[in-house]
Amino acid sequence: MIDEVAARPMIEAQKLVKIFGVNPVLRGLDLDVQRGEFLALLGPNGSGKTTLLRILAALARPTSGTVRIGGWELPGEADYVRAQLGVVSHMPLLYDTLTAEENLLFFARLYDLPRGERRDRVHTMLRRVGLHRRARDVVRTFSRGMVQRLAIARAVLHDPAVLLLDEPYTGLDQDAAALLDDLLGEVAAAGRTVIMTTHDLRRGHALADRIAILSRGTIVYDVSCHAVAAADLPGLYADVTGAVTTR
Amino acid sequence: MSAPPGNAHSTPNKPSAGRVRRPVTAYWRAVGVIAWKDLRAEIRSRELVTSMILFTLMTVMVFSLALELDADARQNTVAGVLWVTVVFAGMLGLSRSLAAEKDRGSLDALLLAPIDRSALFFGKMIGNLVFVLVVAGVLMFALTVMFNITLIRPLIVLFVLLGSIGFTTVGTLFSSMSVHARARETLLPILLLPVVLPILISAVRGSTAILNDLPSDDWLPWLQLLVVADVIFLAAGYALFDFVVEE
Amino acid sequence: MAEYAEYMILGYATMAVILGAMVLAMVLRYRSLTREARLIEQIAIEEGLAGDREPRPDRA
Amino acid sequence: MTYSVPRDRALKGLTIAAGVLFVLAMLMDFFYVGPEKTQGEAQRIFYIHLGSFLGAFIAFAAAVVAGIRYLSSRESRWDILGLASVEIGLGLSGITIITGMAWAKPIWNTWWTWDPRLTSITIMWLAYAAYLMLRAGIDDPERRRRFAAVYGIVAFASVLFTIIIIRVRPDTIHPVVAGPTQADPSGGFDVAGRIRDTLFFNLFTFSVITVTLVWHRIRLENLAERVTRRKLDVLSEL
Repeated sequence: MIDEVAARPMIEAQKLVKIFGVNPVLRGLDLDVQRGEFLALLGPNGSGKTTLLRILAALARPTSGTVRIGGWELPGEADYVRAQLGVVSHMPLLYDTLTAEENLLFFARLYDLPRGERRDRVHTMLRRVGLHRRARDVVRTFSRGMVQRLAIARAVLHDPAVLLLDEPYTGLDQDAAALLDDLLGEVAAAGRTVIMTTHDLRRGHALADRIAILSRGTIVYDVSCHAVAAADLPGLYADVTGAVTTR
Repeated sequence: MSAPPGNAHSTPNKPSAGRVRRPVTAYWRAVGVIAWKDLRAEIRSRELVTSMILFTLMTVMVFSLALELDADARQNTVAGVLWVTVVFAGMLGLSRSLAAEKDRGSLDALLLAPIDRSALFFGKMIGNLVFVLVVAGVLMFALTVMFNITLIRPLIVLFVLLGSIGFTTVGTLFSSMSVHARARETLLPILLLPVVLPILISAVRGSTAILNDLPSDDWLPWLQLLVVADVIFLAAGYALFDFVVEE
Repeated sequence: MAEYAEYMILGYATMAVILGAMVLAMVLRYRSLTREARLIEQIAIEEGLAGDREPRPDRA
Repeated sequence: MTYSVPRDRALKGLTIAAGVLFVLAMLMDFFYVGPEKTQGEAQRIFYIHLGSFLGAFIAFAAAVVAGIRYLSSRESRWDILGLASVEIGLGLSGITIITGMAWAKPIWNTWWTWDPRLTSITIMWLAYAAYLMLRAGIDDPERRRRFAAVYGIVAFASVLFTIIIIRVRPDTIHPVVAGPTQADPSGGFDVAGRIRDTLFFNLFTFSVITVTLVWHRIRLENLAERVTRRKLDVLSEL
């Protein structure tokens, strides 16, 4: 039974269309991500990356098309999907008038973690992202890097099977980015399925198993990282998106 | 972190056999967690309640100056003063609490969680209700002193409670809509006042009848109307909130 | 008895005004829309665009 | 969505019927029934006061149905029905308010009294004016339709209170047509036969007028959408 279930991709999106007002943001996009696969999603601004992630995260409904995550269908079985989904987005999704510990405790309760485990789960996570000394400080006093690390701690707090990261590296300084690298490395090693959108081709290629390029609402390039050298990614990216945009 | 994904809580994949219990946080716990978070964030920052209370005291001053009346005329207007102030202070609180949540983007964090949308609605509503009741409490005390009419009586408290519940229910539903509008501060009163006026009238007429020690068949119909209104608006909030927050 | 007549006239007059205004507003908007539609069709023809010929906008 | 010929003809027939009924109703109001003994001529306003209120009630009820159907089916035609019925309902309830005031003057010799019935009609009018403000305030079309549907449903509660409040509040000085009133505890319709006929005819006429106006408004909105869509296609191809 396990292999039959395991064979099925963790994330399946078919013919996703999303139209805001009159302009189409997603134009019939198909995407499958296998269990435990780390997909780096590249693409210029306005190509629909964030919209795609919001649809996969059950935060937005597609105008048409179907989405299944972990075998659960959206939007009907959204609750099952939400229970196993961790999201890091542009916005920190944290409460700046609460302390780091209070924030994580709130999400631990919201995600219904077993009562006994909550406190030490929160503390292990804070230690893992290097914020245990600032546990009692209000998030408003945190730097951009610290907020991002806390956001990642929140995203993996309930041990989700799927992680959606929307440009997690934006605004991070060098060592915060380095810390984020091994955090994501560890997350990938734990067998989670990850989709990360980024503008950083080199870092995307280094971290991910597979690279996909999104342009004007559809996936225009999709290949495993082994099949393409990091060096010629920029050139390739330019033709695929450049070719499209300069017409 | 090293724990393999898909612990008991988040199922790795849709088990083919049988329905899994909906992994949704218990309804009332979700409501409690959200309301508790709003209150704790507010106790920490205290900006919302202080601005509402200052607004209330200033309004009471204005009314007491404007209504330099003899005793029995005051008897008939004090309930009106109470409710006009509660409504406007309440609207101040409503638009700030929802707007802050939306601007900070933390509304997404709540929409991501595996909880019923209506639990989110009632959590938010109860948070707002507490702020409104705090204002009403301060107000009743201030008015008792300024107008030297004993406002703090069981029946008046009942009317204040029922009126605040109705007002906050509709207020929370409408402020989650007006927060998306361009002129959100001006749109909320326009949307809210006409629909909430029947509650306001029932509460004022009922309270005044009690203050004048009239027999029960003078204020009982207003109490019944208030209860009916609360039930209708609670049901509407329960059924419609999902459509408001869905994208 | 008759002296109340002026209120009756006032009432009926307002009704007539409001109903008339509602109908008039719709007719005027309808006219401007059909004019606009005809204008667009001309532009379409002048530009020689394929654009399918919209069925003649229906009369009230 | 162009209209098939039969529906075209049906609307034309309905429009003519509405016009004829309206003229007949007016004739009845003035000639078929004599001035009422106590209120004199002013009593005639009563027919259109109640007729327009019934029309508005039907329109706002249609807006609730439209809201519920839109939220479940997400078809924009329900949203257009909602918009059309609220606009027509606003016009009609405007007539109800002003005729109410015109009627109040001779009987209670004041243009406006804070009588619950008059107040709640005005509250209802303001609630639906807010519906249009909400639509104007939201840019994203899909969200605007959703919010309008939600608000259209909740605002109907204020319509219900317009009717409930007269039952709950004995001190209302607004005479109750059906049901027990101060002056005539036995309730029911004891008004003279002619008045009753005229009243029912007016109620029927205003209902037909409401349906006709709403239907025309829907066609107007459909035309407007078709024209804008056509304009976008043509201009984008230039």
